[in-house]
Amino acid sequence: QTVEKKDLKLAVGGKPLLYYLPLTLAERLGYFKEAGLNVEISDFGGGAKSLQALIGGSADIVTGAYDHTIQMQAKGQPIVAVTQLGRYPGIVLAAVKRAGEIKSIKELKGKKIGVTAPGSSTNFMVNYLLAREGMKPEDVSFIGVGGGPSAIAAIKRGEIDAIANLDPVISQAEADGDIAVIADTRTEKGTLDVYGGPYPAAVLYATPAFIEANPKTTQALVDVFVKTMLWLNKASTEDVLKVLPEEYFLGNKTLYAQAFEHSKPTYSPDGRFTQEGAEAALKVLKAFDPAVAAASIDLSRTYTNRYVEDSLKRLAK
Amino acid sequence: MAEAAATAPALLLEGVTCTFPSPDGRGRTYTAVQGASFTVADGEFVSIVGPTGSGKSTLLNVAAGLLAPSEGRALAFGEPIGGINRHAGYMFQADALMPWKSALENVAAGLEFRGVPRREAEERARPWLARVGLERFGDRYPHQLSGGMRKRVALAQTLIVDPRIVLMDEPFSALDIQTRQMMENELLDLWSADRKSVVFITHDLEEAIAMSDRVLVLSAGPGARLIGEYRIALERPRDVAEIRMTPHFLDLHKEIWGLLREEVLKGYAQTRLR
Amino acid sequence: MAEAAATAPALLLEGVTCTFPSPDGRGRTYTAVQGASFTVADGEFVSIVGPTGSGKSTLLNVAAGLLAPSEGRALAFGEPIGGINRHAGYMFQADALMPWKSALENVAAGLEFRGVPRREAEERARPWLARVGLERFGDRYPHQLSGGMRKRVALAQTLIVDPRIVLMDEPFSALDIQTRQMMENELLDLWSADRKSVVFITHDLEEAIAMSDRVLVLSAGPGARLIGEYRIALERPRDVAEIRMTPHFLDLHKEIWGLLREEVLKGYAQTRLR
Amino acid sequence: MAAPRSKRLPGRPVILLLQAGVLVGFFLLWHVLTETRILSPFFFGTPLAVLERTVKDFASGVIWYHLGITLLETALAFAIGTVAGIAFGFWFARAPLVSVVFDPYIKAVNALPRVVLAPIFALWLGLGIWSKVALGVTLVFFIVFFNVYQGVKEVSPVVLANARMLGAGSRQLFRHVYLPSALSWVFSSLHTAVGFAMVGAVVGEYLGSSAGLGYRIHQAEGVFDTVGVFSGMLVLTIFVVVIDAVVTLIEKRLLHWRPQEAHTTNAQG
Amino acid sequence: MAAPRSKRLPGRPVILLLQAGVLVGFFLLWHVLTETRILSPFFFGTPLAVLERTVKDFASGVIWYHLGITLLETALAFAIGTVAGIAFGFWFARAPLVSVVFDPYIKAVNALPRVVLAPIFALWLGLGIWSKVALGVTLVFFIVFFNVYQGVKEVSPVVLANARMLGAGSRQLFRHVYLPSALSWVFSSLHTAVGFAMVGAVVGEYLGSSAGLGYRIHQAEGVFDTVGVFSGMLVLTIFVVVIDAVVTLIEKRLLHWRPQEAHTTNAQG
Ligand SMILES: Nc1ncnc2c1ncn2[C@@H]1O[C@H](COP(=O)(O)OP(=O)(O)OP(=O)(O)O)[C@@H](O)[C@H]1O
Ligand SMILES: Nc1ncnc2c1ncn2[C@@H]1O[C@H](COP(=O)(O)OP(=O)(O)OP(=O)(O)O)[C@@H](O)[C@H]1O
Ligand SMILES: [Mg+2]
Ligand SMILES: [Mg+2]
Repeated sequence: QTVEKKDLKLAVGGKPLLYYLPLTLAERLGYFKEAGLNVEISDFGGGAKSLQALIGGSADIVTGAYDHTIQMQAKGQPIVAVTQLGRYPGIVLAAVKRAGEIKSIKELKGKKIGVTAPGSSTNFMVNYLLAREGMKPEDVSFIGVGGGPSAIAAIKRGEIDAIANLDPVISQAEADGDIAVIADTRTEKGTLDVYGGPYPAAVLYATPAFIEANPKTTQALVDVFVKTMLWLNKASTEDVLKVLPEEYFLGNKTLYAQAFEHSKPTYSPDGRFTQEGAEAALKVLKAFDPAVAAASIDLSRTYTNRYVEDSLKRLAK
Repeated sequence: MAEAAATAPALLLEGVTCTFPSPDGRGRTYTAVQGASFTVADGEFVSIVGPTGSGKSTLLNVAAGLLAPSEGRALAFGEPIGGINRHAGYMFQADALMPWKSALENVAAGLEFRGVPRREAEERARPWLARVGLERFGDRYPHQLSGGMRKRVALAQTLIVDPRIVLMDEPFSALDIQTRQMMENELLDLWSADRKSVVFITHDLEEAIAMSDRVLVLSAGPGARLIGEYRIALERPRDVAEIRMTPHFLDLHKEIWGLLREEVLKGYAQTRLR
Repeated sequence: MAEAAATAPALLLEGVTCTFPSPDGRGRTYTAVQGASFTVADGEFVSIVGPTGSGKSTLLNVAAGLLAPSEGRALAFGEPIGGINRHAGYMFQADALMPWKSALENVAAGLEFRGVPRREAEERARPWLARVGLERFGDRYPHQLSGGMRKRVALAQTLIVDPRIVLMDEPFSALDIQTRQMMENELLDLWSADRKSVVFITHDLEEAIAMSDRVLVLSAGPGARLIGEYRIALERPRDVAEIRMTPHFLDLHKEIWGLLREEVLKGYAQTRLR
Repeated sequence: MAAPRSKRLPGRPVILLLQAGVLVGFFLLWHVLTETRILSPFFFGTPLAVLERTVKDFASGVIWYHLGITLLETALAFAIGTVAGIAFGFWFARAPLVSVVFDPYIKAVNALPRVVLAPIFALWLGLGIWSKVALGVTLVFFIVFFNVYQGVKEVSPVVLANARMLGAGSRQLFRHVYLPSALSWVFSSLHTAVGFAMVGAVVGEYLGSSAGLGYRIHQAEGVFDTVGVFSGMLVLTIFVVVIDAVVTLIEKRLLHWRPQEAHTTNAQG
Repeated sequence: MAAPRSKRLPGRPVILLLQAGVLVGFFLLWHVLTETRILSPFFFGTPLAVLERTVKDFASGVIWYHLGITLLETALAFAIGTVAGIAFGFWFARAPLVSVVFDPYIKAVNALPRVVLAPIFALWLGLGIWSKVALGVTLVFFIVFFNVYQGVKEVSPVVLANARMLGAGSRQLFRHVYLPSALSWVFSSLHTAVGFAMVGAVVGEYLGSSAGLGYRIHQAEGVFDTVGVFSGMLVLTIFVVVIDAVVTLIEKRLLHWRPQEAHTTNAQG
């Protein structure tokens, strides 16, 4: 099988994040090479920047949040998700212990909540939870704390009363005993509790133009990721740690293992999208992104299961 | 045009008035020179004497094209001086050597600016340095030279490019008398060889008389005017040391001195408190 | 200590040799002054004459404590000069006014540095400006003054702080003769009033003789030495203009002149090509 | 001693007109390029939308709070960085041993990427304005420092020696010689530093904060609101130009002694 | 005309010793503070671990590739920014109308937060080294530009007039007067600019790249590998010091004419 385009530029916003673990696994397992692809992975400071690289044409494909596909359709810049890497967002809302006891969403009123960045999915998640309790985003104040050591610093200084963040920040803070979880979308139950359905997280997306022009390449890429998802589904923690580059747990290996175990359920078992997941995402975005609210979104153009199904047919033998 | 230039004087200043804005940029202005008119014929050696601060350097700046007069006009060889006076070489009163060039490079600069290759320019600069008695100091930077040495470098720097008009602002005041006389003779030699026009500012009246065809006397400022003009009818070639003893010289000296002395005292009385 | 200071000379230079590193930092060095020794008694007025570039300014820098000699020692009132010579005021050969201060502020600076409040310092500076004939130019910045005016500001600046030793490097060379004589007389008045020690560099031998108690003659460089010392036994107070006509003056002038002339020619021959 | 400007500058109104012309030209170019899709509006917004948004933000007043915070941070970063830069610059220039020994370290610290330091600042100084100020200070300080250091070294040796002979102690040398002499260096660095102070503040906000223009820009970027991003930058630049005008005003006042090309009044030349 | 240094500097070995002392002291302090948990090792790493990691990275050779890329970007940003800064600085200083009209815009552009511009650079220049170079250039350019602009204006009017009277055309004025006179300004700005060139490169990598030290630092930060972050910064600073030493060397050569405090040989004073 020959692909149209061998040399590909893939953009990602924070490669070492557990959110994008399948990408690193695919790379380390050598699946790209096996498929005859030469993928250069560029790592960006955030999901928004990797998306911009795609729109600007400097990247061919992106592993990023599914939300982007809806947001971009609203902006008239269609992009299509071709396979899913994560089925639960993995966002955790937790109370910072130093700042006092917070058990329910209602108690957040008037508090300072740390999110990775204003306008990010962590921000939307909190917004959504607030809305369910009949509160408005203005009832709390959001502080962007980033997704790295600066988030830990904010927790340690007690500058925020609650935090909505991802792993490994959450696992680190949990391990230090600094936070108490309020809502956890790393599990099916937590995700259903929050969103009322599965919520697609990390996906592989590209522009329709790219997919149209390079169907074989797209298929090959999807093959790689589906194969990775299947591998991950069966792998043990040790298997995964063995594959990953050493740098990833130079900070603290046990922490990394812990964080991985927490996150394991979030990975999609097979790469398939579901319509309810897409609808959940749209519902959330409509509530808080004015551009999305104003647009009429055709969800069927935001994702396609075509390539996944094809892959599964061949791979799940 | 060429004819006009041939008959036109090398320098012609007519009714030149120079008014400076006041130090703080507004308020009172200061008129240094008022209605000065004089000509310098082609090949003539003219000295300007006058009390300190009267406006001699200001006049030279006008002649060099570095300063546009508030009123009046300045012509070089019949053409109005707009911007730099391309016919003139100017030896400044203040230190004006390029501090980043050695003495030799400073002397060679004018040639280099005229497109002479660096090597050749420096070769041609060497005899000039020797002429001003500094051949062993070619590699010194200006700050490594004594005050008098810097002046001599500036002299060579100005003369090497062979300007048709030479403007000199107190060129020899930092030199001892002997060196000074040598330089004076050197200058006269050069001048008589190809009859440049020279405007020469000095505080040494004897020097002015000994060197010049004509001596102009500037009154004390503010509003300095030209108040005297003396034709020096001493025969040439002259030796500046010997000529000082001739009776004609002494007469002239006495006459100009009297005028000058009065001027200075007047100017001094104007500015002095007690 | 106080006794020692009372009997010790104001300045004592002993075997002072000044060798400068070569321009490029390595290679040949240049010895400007070689083994110069002289004293200046308390209250004495000493002039130094010598060919240009011989090392007069260098000696003054040593006396001011601005330059440490390569060999020999320098004492002021019996104490070795380490760092700045606190007893001395120094009028530099080059322009040394602070360009960001007006003439008045420049004159007042020394007082301000000594802790006099700004207002008072300027009040006290005003008569000094008048003394040098610049009372109407107090608000000018140095670049707005003529060369001679800047020199006069520097003179007032140096003298206002009333130093016990006054070092002057060609203070009057940029002035016309009349202004110059006034300044000379002014300086002599001041000097005779409280008998400072003065070291005075000039190229004008007449000036040197007219002003001084003693004239030192420096030989031509490199390795300039003190080759002559003349006591000027003219009565005081003197008027610099009148004294030039006395026979004793003329004798002295002739004598020193002869020595100097020879020196200059020698030095010139050393450095000159043709 | 005197060099007339080859051409006299036109009057103030003409200059303002030309400046406005440049601005209008720029917006026009932007408009045409985005209208014709040569530049994608997704990345560059459109000038009309940006202007409209900016006006709306000011009219509705929401921007003032954020602007106030950013300006406060900028001012603090600028002030602290400048004072520290001047103080250290002078100290280093006057203490050769200190300067020689610390020289490589100063340069090394200058090369640290500030973005990476943000978590440490956040840890030490919290998420409030001070961590942003710190970021700005680390940018401003070095620019000012190096220029002051050089400026002090460029002091004319003769003028310096003269002041010393006049009895100036090291304090007075500082006030009467080093400082005025180095002032043009200081101001040159301040013109760069103003911009960098603002950059520091905004980047700090961008990396983590709850208010300020950087926060707003980041927020707009998060929802791919290019118009919001550019509107934020527009507001930024307007205010930096204002601050810089103040610096220039002070500069003109303090450096009025500067020898300029001499000129006479009413010269026709 | 001559001011001896109040104290002579000690010899080169002593200075190197002192510098090493400062370094050791710094590491010791760091060690003690992290050992005693006054500074949390989570945020500050420990010096031993950082040194060990750095040595290991060099020994295993993985760092060379990334270092090479970063150095290339730095060098390019430095070179382009410097040349452009000098060229524009001179042009603006010599064309007063241009400078007066564009002045506010230059200052405005200087205040744009580069972090926000990163996507636009990526859009125009791709994800390779050039978008990082562009980021560095926007930092370096302004620093050099403002200093050159000021430096040209500081040229002594007398020296300038002299050169013009000697017949220097505008090209020669540039080469023989403006350039040498402004050189100390240029070098002062270069010392700052070297650091900022590296900052630009690293921040560019940090914001989006597939290689380079900034990339490595970003990766390390993402997995809370503080030691890796600091090791990256250590490597950075070492190399910036090396580059700066080269600049200093060139500076010494080009500015050897500079009037220094006069001194005699073998002076005991
Ligand atoms: N740029 C300027 N701004 C204001 N005033 C000036 C400027 N240049 C010169 N002047 C004033 O003009 C007058 C004449 O100055 P000029 O330098 O021509 O004198 P001068 O005759 O050369 O004196 P000197 O013999 O002392 O050199 C002085 O009073 C001076 O203060
Ligand atoms: N910093 C320096 N480096 C090297 N050589 C120097 C330095 N300063 C002075 N010289 C040299 O020392 C010699 C004496 O200089 P000095 O300035 O003392 O002469 P001077 O007697 O004052 O001459 P003038 O009458 O011309 O002022 C000169 O040859 C000069 O080149
Ligand atoms: Mg003059
Ligand atoms: Mg001298």
